Order: sequence, then C-alpha cells, then structure tokens
Amino acid sequence: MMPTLNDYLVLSAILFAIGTAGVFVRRNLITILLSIEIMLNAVNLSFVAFGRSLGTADGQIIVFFVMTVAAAEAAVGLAIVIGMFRHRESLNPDTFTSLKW
Amino acid sequence: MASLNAIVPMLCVAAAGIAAMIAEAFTSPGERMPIAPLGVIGLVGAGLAVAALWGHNASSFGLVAADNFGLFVTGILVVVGLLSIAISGPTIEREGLPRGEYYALMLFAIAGMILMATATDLLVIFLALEVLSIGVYVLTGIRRDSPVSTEAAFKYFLLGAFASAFFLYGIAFTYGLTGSTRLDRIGSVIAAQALTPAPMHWLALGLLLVGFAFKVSAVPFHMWTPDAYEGAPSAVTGFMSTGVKAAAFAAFVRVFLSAFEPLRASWSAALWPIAAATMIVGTVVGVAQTNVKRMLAYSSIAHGGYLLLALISGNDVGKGAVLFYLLTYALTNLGAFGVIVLLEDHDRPNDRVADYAGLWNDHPALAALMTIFLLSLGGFPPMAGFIAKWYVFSAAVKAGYVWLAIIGVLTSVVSVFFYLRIVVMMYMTPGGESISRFPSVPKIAGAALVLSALAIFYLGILPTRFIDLAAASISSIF
Amino acid sequence: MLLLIALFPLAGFLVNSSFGRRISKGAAGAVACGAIILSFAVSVAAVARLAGMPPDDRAITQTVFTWITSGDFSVNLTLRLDPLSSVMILVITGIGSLIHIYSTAYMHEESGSEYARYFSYLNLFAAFMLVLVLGSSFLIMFVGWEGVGLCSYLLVGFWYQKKSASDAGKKAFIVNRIGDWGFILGVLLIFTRFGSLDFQDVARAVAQLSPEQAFGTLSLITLFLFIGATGKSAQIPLFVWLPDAMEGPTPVSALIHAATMVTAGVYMIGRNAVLFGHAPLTMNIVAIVGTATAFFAGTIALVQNDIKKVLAYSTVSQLGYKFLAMGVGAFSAGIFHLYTHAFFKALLFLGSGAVIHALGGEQDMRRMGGLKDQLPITYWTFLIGTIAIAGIPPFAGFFSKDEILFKSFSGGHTLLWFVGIVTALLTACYMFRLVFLTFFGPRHQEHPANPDHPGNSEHHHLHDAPMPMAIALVVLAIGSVAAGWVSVGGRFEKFLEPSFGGPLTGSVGLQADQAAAAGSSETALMILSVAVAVAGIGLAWYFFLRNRKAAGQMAESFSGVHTVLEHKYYLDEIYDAAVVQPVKIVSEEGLWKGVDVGVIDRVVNGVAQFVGGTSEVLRLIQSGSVRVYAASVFFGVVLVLGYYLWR
Amino acid sequence: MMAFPILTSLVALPIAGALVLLFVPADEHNDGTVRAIALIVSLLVFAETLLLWYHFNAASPDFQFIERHNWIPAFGISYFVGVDGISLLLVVLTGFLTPIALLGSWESVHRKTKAFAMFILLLEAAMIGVFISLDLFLFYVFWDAMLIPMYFLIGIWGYDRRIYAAVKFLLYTMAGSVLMLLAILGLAYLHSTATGSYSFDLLQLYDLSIAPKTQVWFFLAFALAFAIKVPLFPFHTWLPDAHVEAPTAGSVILAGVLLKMGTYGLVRFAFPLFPAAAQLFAPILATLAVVGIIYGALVAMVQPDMKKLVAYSSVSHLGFVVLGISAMNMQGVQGAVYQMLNHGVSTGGLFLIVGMLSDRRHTRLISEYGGLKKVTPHLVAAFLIITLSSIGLPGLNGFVGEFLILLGAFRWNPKMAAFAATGVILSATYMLWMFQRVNYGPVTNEKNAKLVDLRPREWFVIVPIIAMAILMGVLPNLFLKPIEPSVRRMLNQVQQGAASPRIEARR
Amino acid sequence: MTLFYLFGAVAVIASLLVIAQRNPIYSVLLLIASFGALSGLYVLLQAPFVAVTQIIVYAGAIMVLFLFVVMLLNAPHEETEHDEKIHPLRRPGPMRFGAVLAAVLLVELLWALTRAGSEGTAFPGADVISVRAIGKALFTDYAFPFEVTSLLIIVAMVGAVVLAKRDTRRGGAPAPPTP
Repeated sequence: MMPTLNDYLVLSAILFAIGTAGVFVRRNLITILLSIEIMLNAVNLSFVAFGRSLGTADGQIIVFFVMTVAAAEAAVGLAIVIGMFRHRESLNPDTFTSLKW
Repeated sequence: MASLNAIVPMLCVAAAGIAAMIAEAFTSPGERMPIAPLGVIGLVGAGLAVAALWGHNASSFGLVAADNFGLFVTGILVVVGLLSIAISGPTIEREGLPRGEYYALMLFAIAGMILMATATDLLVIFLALEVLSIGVYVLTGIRRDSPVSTEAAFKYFLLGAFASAFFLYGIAFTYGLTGSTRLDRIGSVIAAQALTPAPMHWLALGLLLVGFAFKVSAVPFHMWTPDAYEGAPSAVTGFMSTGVKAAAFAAFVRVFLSAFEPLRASWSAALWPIAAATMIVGTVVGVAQTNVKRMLAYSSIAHGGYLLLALISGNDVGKGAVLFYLLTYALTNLGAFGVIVLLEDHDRPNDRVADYAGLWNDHPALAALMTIFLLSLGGFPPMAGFIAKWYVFSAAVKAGYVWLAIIGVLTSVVSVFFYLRIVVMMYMTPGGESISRFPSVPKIAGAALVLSALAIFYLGILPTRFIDLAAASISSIF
Repeated sequence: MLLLIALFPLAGFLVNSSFGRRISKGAAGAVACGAIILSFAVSVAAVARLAGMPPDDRAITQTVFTWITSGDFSVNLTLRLDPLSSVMILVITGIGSLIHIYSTAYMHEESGSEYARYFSYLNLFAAFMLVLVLGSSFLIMFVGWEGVGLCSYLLVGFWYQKKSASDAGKKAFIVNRIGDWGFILGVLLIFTRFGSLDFQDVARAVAQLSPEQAFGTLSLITLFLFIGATGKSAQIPLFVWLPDAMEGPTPVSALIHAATMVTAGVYMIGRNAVLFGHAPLTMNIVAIVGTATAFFAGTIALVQNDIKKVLAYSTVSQLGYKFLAMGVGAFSAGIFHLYTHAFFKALLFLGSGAVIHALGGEQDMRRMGGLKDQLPITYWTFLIGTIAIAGIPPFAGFFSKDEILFKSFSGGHTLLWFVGIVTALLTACYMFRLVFLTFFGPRHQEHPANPDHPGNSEHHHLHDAPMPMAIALVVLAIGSVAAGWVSVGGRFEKFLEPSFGGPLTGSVGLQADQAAAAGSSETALMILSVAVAVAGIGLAWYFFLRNRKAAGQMAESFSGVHTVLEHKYYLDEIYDAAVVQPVKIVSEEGLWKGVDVGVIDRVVNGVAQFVGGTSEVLRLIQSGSVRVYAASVFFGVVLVLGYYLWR
Repeated sequence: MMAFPILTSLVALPIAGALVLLFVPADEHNDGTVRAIALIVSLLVFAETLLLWYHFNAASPDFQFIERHNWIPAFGISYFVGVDGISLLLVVLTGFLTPIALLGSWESVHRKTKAFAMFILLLEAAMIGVFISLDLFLFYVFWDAMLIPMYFLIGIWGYDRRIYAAVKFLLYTMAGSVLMLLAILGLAYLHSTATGSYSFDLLQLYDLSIAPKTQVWFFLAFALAFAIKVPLFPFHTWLPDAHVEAPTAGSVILAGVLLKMGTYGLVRFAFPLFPAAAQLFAPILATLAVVGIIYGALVAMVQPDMKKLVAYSSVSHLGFVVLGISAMNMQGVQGAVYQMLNHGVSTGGLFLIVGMLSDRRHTRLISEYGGLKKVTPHLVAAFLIITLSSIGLPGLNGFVGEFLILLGAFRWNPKMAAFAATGVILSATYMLWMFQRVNYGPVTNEKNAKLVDLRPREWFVIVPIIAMAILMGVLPNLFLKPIEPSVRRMLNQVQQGAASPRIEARR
Repeated sequence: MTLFYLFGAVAVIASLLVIAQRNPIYSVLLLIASFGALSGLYVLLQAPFVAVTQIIVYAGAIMVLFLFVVMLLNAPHEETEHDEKIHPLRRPGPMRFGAVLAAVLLVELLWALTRAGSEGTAFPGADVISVRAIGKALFTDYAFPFEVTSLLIIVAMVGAVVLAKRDTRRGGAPAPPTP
C-alpha cells in the first residue's frame, strides 16, 4: 500500500505545527529562525505532494522559489541577529523589549 | 513572447534601484553623488508608464496585469515613493545612513509593492511580498547603531517570516485545491466548488487571510506594527505605513474579491470581527500613547480597520473606497511622518507628544502642516480624510454592515482625541525651550509636504475626479 | 390721540435716560413733569371726547400697527379708551402728575444723574401703566403689566447700594413673575379656546357660551388670570413683596404701590368682567381671597411700627376690599374703591413721605410723635386721608367702602361682609394708631437717621413740606374729600357699566328682588359701618393716645399673637424655608453638584476615562516581547481556522 | 436677476479674507491691519447678508438664490445651496454677530491676532455654509468643518481649562454627529434603492418614502446630533465648559450661532425628513426640553461664575426652542425660529458684557463684583437691557419668541407649556439675582472702584445688540414675515408625512 | 510505505529534537538530519530533483550559513536567567501558550485534512517529472517569477550587507542599551 496524498499532508501538518511550536518554546533567536525553516519545509512537502497528486511540475518549481525565499530570509534574518547580538550580547528574544506599550 | 508592458512600471523602479546601487558603488568615499534623483527618475518613469498603460488592460506572462486597479495602486505607490524620497533626505543626512543602499532598498521595495499590486498569481504575489518585506525589514533596521532600530527590524522580520509561512501554507492548500496559483484559474475552480466547500477550502482561505491580515496589521496580527513603526527611521515608517499597506491591500482586494469572491460570505464573516477589533484596538490603544510615531502606528492600525471595512463591504463602492482611501492615507500619513522627520534631531528624536509643545511658535508652518495632516487623518472636512472615510462608510452602509459602520465612526471620534493631543501640544501648550531646538526645514522636503497638504485639500474639496478614477479602476476587473 | 397719552411719558423717559446726566436737575424734573402733565391733559381731552359720545357706544380705538403675526395668531398694538380705562388713565396721569411734582422736591437731595434716572423710571412707569390700561388685548395689557413690573423693580431698588432695596426690587419682580406665570397660561388658554386675545372678542365669545360649556374652561382661565392678579395686586399668597417694596422712595410707593400698579389686578378683573362673571367658582375664590387678604393684612398693619409698612399693609388690605368687590360681582364698586383709594392712599403715602423727609429719613413711628404742630400741612392733609380711609362720611373712602360692603351683604355673602366689617374696624384702628403715634403725644428728640437715606443732612431742624410737596398733598386731600361724590346717584356705576358688558345678568349679578330687599337695609348697613369706623378710631384713641401703656400690656398679654402679627404671620420665613432655600439647596447640591457634575458629566467624562483606562490596560499586552506578539498572531490563526472548521 | 452667486460668495468671502490674512506677516505691529481686514471682511459679509434679505421674496415658501453644481456626481452629491425664510435670518444673524464678536475681542486677544481673525472668518464661512446647504453631504461637511476653528478658538485663546473644554466640545459634538453621517448615508442608499440613483439632495430626500421603522433609527441619529449641539438636557454638559473657557468672541459665536445649528437641524432635517418618527419622538424631545428649561434655570441660579450662569441659561432658553419645534404648529415653530434669533442676540450680548467685565477684572466670579452700577453706569445699563431681553420682557425680543413658543406648545400639549412657563419665573430669578450681585450694593471690592465705563469700541459692540433687541421686540413682524411661508411649507410636509405613513419604496 | 514512515518518523523526531535542544549547534545539525529525511520523502514523491536541491541548497548552503552564524556569535547556550522580568506576559506564559496553540493548530489541520475525503486516494501513477521538464517550465512559464527571485536575492544581499557590516562610521562602539 502506497502512502496517499493525505499521509503526506498530515506529515506536513505535523512538521508545520512543530515549527510553530518551536517559535515559542525556544529562547534562542537562532532556534526560532530554524523553526521557521521547519515551517517552510513543511509547506514545501505539501507543495511537492500536491504537485505529485496533480501530476504537474508546478509544485516542484514552487518549492525552488520557496527555497530561494527561505535563503533570502535566512540571510537577512541572520544579519539582523548579528546586529542584535552586537547591541546586547544576547540571543534571547526577551532581552529585546525596549520597544513596548 | 508575452508582452512586457504590464511590468514596465515595476521595471522602471527596479532599474532605478539598481542604478542607485551602482552609483553608490562607483562613488568614492566623501564624494556626494545625487542618488535620490535616480529614484525620482525611476518613479516618474513608472508614473508615466501608468499613464500610458491606463485603460489598456495590459498583461504580462499571465502573471502580471496592468489593469486600472493595479495601475491606480501603482500610481499611489509612485506618490508614496516620491514623498518618501523627499522626506528621506534629512533622515539620511542626520543619521548618516548608507545613502545608496537606502535608496536602492526603498526602490526595490517599491518595485516589490508595484509587483504585488499588479500580480495575478499567488506565487508572484508571494515573491513580491517577500521582496518588499525584506526591503522594508532592512530599512527598518538600517540604523545599525541604534538598538531600537535593530530590535524593530528583528521583531518585524521575525513576525513577518512567521506570518509568511502561514501565507505560504495557504498558497499550498490553494494550489492543492485548484491545481494552479493563477488567480483567474483559482477563481473559476473555486466558483465551481463554492457550493460544496471542503475543509481544505477553509484552511486555504483562513491561512491566506491571515497572511494578508498580518501585512495590513489587522488585530490580532498587528502587534509588530507599533514597535516597528517606532523603531524605524521616521521616513521609513512613513514609507512602510503607506506603501506596504497599499500594496498589501491591493493584493488582498484582488485575491479576495476576484479569486475568492465566490466564498465572500464566508471570509467576510471572519473578517467582520477582525475589522471591528482592528478599529477598536487601533484607536483605543492609541489613546494612551505618548510617542508620536507609536501613536501614528496605532492610528495606522485603525485605518487598516477602515480599509477592511471597505473590503468586507465588497461592493463597487467599497472597492473604490479602498483605492481612494489608500491614496488619501498615503498622502496624509506620509505628510505627518514628513513633519516628524523634519522635527527630528540627531541628539533627540523629538518624537514624544510632549516634544511638540509650542511648535506653533517655533515653526508655525510645520505646525500648520501637521495640523492639516492630523485633521485629515481624523476625518475632518474639507480634508481628504473625510471624503475617504465617508466613502468607506457609505460602502459599509450600502452593504448593510451598519454595526461595523457605527463602530467605525465612533472609533474615528476616539481617534480624533489622540490626533488632537498633538494639536493641543503644538498650539495650546507653551514650549519650554528655546526656538532653536528644531532643525531648519530643507526645501525639498518642505515643498513635498506643502504639496501633499495641497493635494489633501484638493482631494477633500474636489474629490470627484479621483472618485471617478477609482470607480473606473475597479470596474475594469471585478 | 391715545398713543400720545403713552408716548409723552415715554418721550420723557427717553430724554431723561439719554441726556439726564447732562441736563440740570430742574430741567430733568421739568421734562418728566411736563411729560406726565401733557399726558394728563391729553387724557382729559380724550375722556371728555369719550363722555360726549352716546353712552352705549363709548369707545375710542386706535390701532398703531400689527405687532405679532404668526399663522392664525395675530396681535395688533391697539389702544382702546372706554369708560373703565378712562377712569384708569385719569387716575394714572392725574395722580401721577401730582406725584411727579411732589418728587421734584422729595428727591432733591439726589445727585443730578440719579435724579434724572429717577424721573426717567417714573415716566417709563407711567408709559407702561398707560399701555396696560389702554391695551385692547391681553397681550398688549401684558406688555404694560410686565413693564410696570420692571419699573417697580427699578424704582424699588432705586437706592441700589442698599442691599435691602435691591433685594426688595428683585423680590417684587420675581413674585410678580410667579403671578405672570398664571397670567400667561390664562392668556394661552384664552387664545386656544377663543382664537383671539382681544378683550371685546373674548367677551363676545364668552357671552354666547352657555354656563355648562363655560364652566370648566372659564374657571380655569379666570383662575389663571387671578393668579396673575394676586401677584400684581399683592393678594394672598403673593402679597409678600409689597411691604418690602417700601424700600423704594416714598413717592414711588405712593404711585406704584398704592395708586396705580398694584391695582392692575383689580383693573384686569374689571376689564374681563364678562369672563369672570361667567365663572362663579373663580368669583367665589376671588372674593374669599380678597376678604382674607383684607383681614390678615389689616391685622398685620395693627402692630407694625414702620410708618410705611403700616401703609403698605393697609394697601394690601384695601386691595383685598377691591377683590372682594370684584368677587361678589360689584365691579363698579371695586373700581370705584380703586379710584377713591388712589387719592387717599397716595395722599397718605405722600404725607408719610413728608414726615420721613422732615425727620431726615426716620420711618419708625415709635421715634416720632408730636409732629402735628411742626408739620401742619402734612398733619392736616394726612388726617384727611386717614379719615377717608377709615370710612367716615363724607370722605371718599366712605362711599366706596360702604358700597363694597353693601354689595357683598346684599349679594348674600354675609360671612364675607362680616369679615369686611371687622376689617373696617381694623382699618380705622391702625390708621388712627398711626396718626396718634406720629403726630400726637410727646416728641422724640433724637432721630438717628439712616446714613444712606437722603435728607440726613438736615435732620436737626424740622420743616414742613416744601412747595411742590405741599401742592400735591393739598390737591390730593381735596380729592380725598371730594372724589367720593361722583358716585352719588349711581352715575359712576352707569358710566362704567358698558365696560363690564352691560348690567350683569350672570349668576352673581344682583337679582331684582334681592336688590329691592337690600335697598331698605342699605341705610342700616351704612350706619353700622360708620359706627364700626368710629369704634376703631376710639380703640386707637384709647390705646395709642390716651393710655399707651395699655397697648403695651395688650401686646404682652397676647404676646404670642403679637409676635406672629409683628412677623407678618411668618409668611416670609415660611416661603424662605419652604421654597427659596429648598430650591437653592436642591439646585446647588442636588442638581448642579449632584446631577450635573456628579452624574451627567461624570458619565460623559466616564466614557472618556473608560476609553483611556481600557487603553492603558490594552497597551500592556504590547509587552515588547516578540514571542507575545507571535503568540498573538498565532492565536489569530488558530481562531480564524477554528472559526471556519467549527462553525 | 440674481445671477450673481450671492450665497457662494457669502461662504467664499470670509475664506478669501482668511487667505488674505494668511499672507499678512504675523508681526505684533501688524495686529491693527489684521483686525481691520478681518473686521472689514466680516462687515462686508454682513452687508451682503442684508442684501440677501433685501432681495429675498418673503412671500415665497421656496428656497431662493439656489445654486446647484455637480460635485461628486457618482454619488448624487452636488453643491446645492439656497435659503428659505428659516435659514435666511440665521444667515443674517451670523453676519450680524461675527463683526460684533470680532470687535468684542479687539483688545482681549493679544496673542496671535492673525490666527484668531482667520479662525473667526473660517468659522463664519462654515456657519453660513451650514445654514445654506441643501445637500446633506454639503451640510455635513460644513457641520463638521465648523468644529475645527471653534476648537482652536477655545483651545488657544480660552481661559485656564481651555484644553479640556476644547477637546470636550469637539469630541462630544463629533460623537453625536458621526451617527448622523451614517444616517445621511443610509438615506442616500435608500434613495438609490427607491429610484436607482444616490442622492443627497434635501429636496429629493424630502419626497422619499421611508418605512416608519427605518425612520425611527434615522431620526434618532439625526436627533442625537442635533440634541448635543442644541444642547438638549442631558447632553448639555459640554456647553458650560466650552462657554466658560472660550474667549468672548468664541462664546458669542458659540451661543449666538453654533447652538442654533442644532435646532435648525431639527427644523430643516430631522422633522421633515422623518415625519412619522418625529411624531413619535416629539413628546420625548419636548419632555427633555421642558426638563432642560427648568433644570438649566435652576442650575444657572446657583452658579458662582457669570459665564457658566449664562451657559446654563442657554440650556434653558434653547429648551424653549426645542419645545416649540416639538409642538409642530405654526406658532411653536415660528416662535422657535424667532427664539433662535433672539437667543443669538441676547445671549451674545450677555457674553459680550461678561467679556467686558472679565477683560477689566480678569475674573468671572460673581462674588468678585458688586456695586458696578456706581462705577460703570453705562455698562450696567446695557447689561440691564440685555438681561431684560434675556428674561423675556415684553417689548424686547425675548418675549415674542417665548410667547409664541408657549402658545404653540400650549395648543399642542398644555401641560408641557405650563411647566415650560415656569421658566419665565426662574429666568427672572437667576438673571436678576446675578444682576443684583454684580451691579447693586456698595462697591465692596477695591479693584472694582476704578473700572472704566464703556469704551468707544465697546459702544460699537453693544449698541447694535441693544438696538436689535429692541427692534426685534417692537417690530417682530419684520422678522416673522419671511419665516412664515417656509415654516408653513415645512409643517405641511411633516403633517402630510406623518398622516400617511408611506409604504417603503422598493424597487 | 515503510520508507514513508521511516523518513516521516525521522523528519518528525529530528524536528522535535531541533526545538527541544538548548544548544543551537545541535539544533542546526538535527535540522540537517530532518532535511535529509525530507529529501528522502521527495524521492518517494518522484521529485528527485527537489530532493537533490534540498540537500545541496538547504542542508548544504542555508544550514551552513546558520552554523556559521552560531559559531561566529559563539553563544551556544540558551540563557534562562531572563525569566525574572517583571512582565507576566513575558514569563514562560507565551511559551506554554504557544505550545498549546501549536497543538490546537495541529488538531485543526488534522481535523481538516482527515475530512478531506477525495484527497485520501492514492497518487496517480505518473512518471517521474524529468529535470528537463522542470527546467523547461522554469524558463518559460515561470520565467518571470524566476527573474523576480533575482530581485529578491539582490534585496536580501544588499540587506544582509547593510545590516551585518560592521559600523565603521562611528567607531563601532555599540550604543548603550536604552531602558
């Protein structure tokens, strides 16, 4: 028995949920960024699965674009993280609360 | 080969961005290179392209459509760009920002916004969204030496990335449901499925909605807004509060009122409380703010709520209202941030409400301009803001969303309270310090502000031309 | 012509109020006197013309312009002279002239501008009073009605630096306004019911009503009007302002608060005789209120020590008589009493003014005494006035008072008649008490004068009334003697009859057989009333001339009654405690600080504070932690999806 | 013959004046020029309003001097102005009071004279605009636009708590009017469902049939806006604050003209547009009005501050106006319109007097004064006449209006009239008590002993007011005549509309 | 089927471990493992080109970038002592709240997906989509988006440079933290 589309989608959903959870449970900017990467990958899995189900190349091609976006976000995100670390010598997001209320 | 016409405005701006980068790269340190004019040329080119393309319904690759709707928003974005560049000069000067990169990023972001407004494909919309978002993230944090600026950029970035993941997930489901990312195809498939929507429709709809709601800072997706607005350089705040909003709303309207139009009853039911909460939270929390930029951030949230109201109404009036509102909001809010920029000093940001005390004595013209902008934001005639609000509320009344309209008008009264706080400071509270605490006004920025003030009066007193344009814009696509 | 009568004093007012401070006192006085005398002359001419007309058709009408038009409502400024108003204008301009003349001397101590101000007010008063009596409709009458109230306010408070004076003026105005409330409602009801405010139109309409139709509305209308009358004419329960109004200069008291303005209520009832005649219920109330006022005011007058207060209560009492007359349907008797009373009461006030003037402002009778030799003119004229008011024939008061008593007796109002007779006793008694205390007995040497009062500079030597005052006193004294004779043979009544809508056939009119029966008793009653008057004089003579200690003993043995009377039945205090203070306290503590600030404004501000407070709370969610923000976004996602999946 | 757009020019002239002032350098020594320009402009406007009156056909019930231009045709919005008898006199009143207000603050405003004059002129333009608009949208634009100059006038040139008062004024009135905006939109929408096109044209909307239930909501929205502006009890609390803190000119215009907008709105919009609902709510409005009459008077009585006293007296006086309107008969409405004019004159005059006193003594507390009659006899004489006019002495203006209102109210509901008439007593009480405490008695406060009597400028301010009070009291028909046909037309409209509750038009 | 579960389990467990780690270096490494598992799934989905790209670009490039930054900043351990901040909303609350929300989201997603019905069917027996086909689509239908990514990359590049470049203008001293 072959896994169905739904199996992939469920797996993708689980990974996506893990990613979202990661944004909250970790107090480390790097890990938070990693969590977002998990979310994007989960979406990628959905795309490929949908593409497979539809029988076209579109799903896969979208994944390439998503990877590009992920790379761009990672670059900028890490640059910001570096900038922040310079200011506060910390990677804890809760350190950065001078803007509030 | 598909026609390239539809992407000409975007190309103009992107080319100007690249030119700005190159110019910066070939400038020796210390040499002053006029980079801003490059951007102006690009934006003017985009504007001319808009004029030339008007009414032609050009389309490129089937992915980008230069219909009147998109062109109207492009026009707004051109105005946003021009005004932003005009008010950026003093900020760059004072903060010592990297001029070339600054303008390049801004122009790229505008290019992304234009693309977002004209794209008819979810993937392109997503890419455009990322282009503009990344540009704006960086602009937010461009004051590297300022922890606040970096923090703002970080928050904006993190939440933006978080939200775009949801958005992307929504695209994935849409793709899975319809087999395409093109809006026209999605629309026809959805229309066919609308009578028997599957749970996955709801996932797609909900997640896309969340993505847009984040970009237009609707409650509860708004929390990045005050922090990012406060931390960013004021010119950037003005730019993003208007440009991002315009682009995001354009795409929002396009996606939800064309592709997802068949499911309107469903999504408007979900947007209803969001719009209400946005208007209420934006104004109510704005009341307690003591920082002008932060206050305007909440105001911007509230204005997003009014735009959502127009979107929910979904009728022809509402669509026209979105366009008109975006235009006036762009002029007005950029004007207000322009004044904030001009009042900034490197030593002190002068962005607390209390800093405005006695401005009338020191800078009567700036005080008057600020008053005009604030009153327009508050929706007083004969300023454009009034017409815009009236337009939105008539859409809501027509669509039968009377309670939302009531919330809207009442919150606009509350919002007047905090706009007036600044007016009170400027006019009715004596300033304690010497006259020289505010820097002098550069000519270009000053002229830009005066022009936008005049435009606000024009739109407020003789709005019919632009109302007709807006009406014509929406009639072409929906 | 009629307009001229009112215009002359108005012109005098305008001249004196505009240029008064720039012209000499003599000129100001001359202008004022000239204006009123001219007015008097025109009045006489007008009345002469009227008298020359056929008796049933005696009326001169002049419409000046249309004042207010609104839909079916229209009021013309129309003046009408008929027998009733002719009596009134003669009294007003005639006695008014005398009082103007008297005032030129009496007010001589005032500075130029004050002098002019005084005369301008006096002229203005005359103008309004003339409008009141000449007006042909309720609304025009009301113009005069309010106008004289204003002048009363201004003149009572003439010495505005004295708090008591300005208080009294204000009180007069406000109490009058309470009456006006009733008057206005009456007027509104009349217009609503009859569609017109013209006296004649209304009378005609009323005459056609059957008693059943008439009863409810007319009773209500007349009651409202009567409320107005009680205010203006100082009847129970609104008489309290009149004694206080004595704070004004004495000639003002004579003119306004004795002869003319206070009789406006009586005049108004006479003017609407048809209306009242059709409202027996109201008539009874009028009669009862009038009698009660007459009696109670008389009792108060008995124990007052201020010479003007005695006269003031006497005025109230006499006004009560007039209302009694009106209430029993003896309209012409009431008007007749009004007319005679104008003479002798003006005389008495002016006489008292002469005394006060002579004594440098002293008003307390206990500090007077023995003045009859020093002030002969004053004494003799005052005595004439006193006899007249006491009702001794052949003086004026006798005729009119007797007529009232007779009419009430013959009308079957025996109880009212009895109280009237008792009041007559009181009248004679307190008036002679006044005379005895003031002019007889030992002289008090020291006269600590009120420093604010005019004339204090010459308190050390007494002098009798100067020429202008003397003229006025003498003329009025002659009038007090002779005025009564005009009624002999019923001429006066005949003359007035057309104004009351012809011989009354209404419910309170005299029945033919009653009249016949009454005829025989008239002489008996006349004798009785004279006897009562003499008895009153005798009592006064005993207690206040022969044996003054007895008076003190009386006062002590009835100290309770005496105190109550001295404090005017505590009516002012009761009003103050029951109305004035509660209103003030409720307004200040209850309405203003309680409701307005405490509730309404607190709600308004509360809304703002609620928004502000909510804002302060909500902003705390914006904690600065990016994860809270992300949680918010996430929460939104979950909510939106949840909404879709679980709806 | 009137090809000349006189109504437009009435709005444009003050705006033009303000623009001219904008280019006058804001120096201290230019104050004279600034004041002169402003005064001349406002006098020109007044002259033009008189011209308007002169050319007005008083016999016609129709709107005259109509101008109509497309404005936002997509929504049926046009620039549509015209006057009938009701608005004509209010326009004249505006023209009359503005120069007086300007002159009245000639010396008390030292700071920022230029801005002051500009705001006054802009305010005048907006006020005239409100009265002449026959397009609901245009009306609302002016209605809202007027708030801004008034806000600045109170906030900048006011007294101690001016900011609180200014903000309260603006927010309170705005909160009321925004719901009206929605109702206006709803009307236009109903028009479009009935006829297929939007319209904000008042005359077209008059003919619109609206279901009674809808009328109720619309009426409430309109009535709330107007009730706040009037202000009707219990929406009045902004008024004392605004009045007390406003500079003299602000108070004069606020009391004289601004409050009239509320009552004008009831007459022009709320009642004729929604006759069935008006019928339903008239008793409630009238009850509130009567409560306001008595309540305002009682509260006025105990005020220690003259301006506050006059402010509460406005609550009382305007209660009469609303009562007259609620009566919906000729005398009631005509009296109400007349009373609007009266109140403008007499309360405007009172504020001028109080302003003169507070200019001299820098206090408005009654207890600070006393015995002024001795010191400033002319001022006190003027004070007296205006006081009398305010308490409705026959022969002066106040009486005519009050009497007609009471008459109208009495024919409608005698009980209301009976209660309202007690206002006659109470007004005498609080006004005379105040007058006595300020002017009579000895001069107890040394500071009062050397006060100057009326200055020449003040004569120019106060004499027209007094003249107007007398003129309006003696020859009221001069003013009532042009009002009557318009009121009749409006009454017919309301009565017909209420008599036959029309079935909602559906297409 | 077995492979699907195997790769799926690896991906899920690795991802869970990523967010359970306090040391970011381990997180990064575990994420690479997760990506590897994913690329296996891509192979199962007959998308070998994506699988390869996943390894090369994602695991190879992006993760290395992360690793580089982690090393650069030399801050391997998560700090926990910041929990004492005053604001209650900043305490572990959002942490738990976020986790709960994630669970709710998962429930929602699964609920929706398991009701999808038609998607429960097996994949059509299509051929592997060739790299050639992908390339062709990429440079025809997707040419424009492809060009847009160039813009994206330029922006990201410029942005990263602007943000991360050491500030030479003011001597690079970090500004004191604002309260």
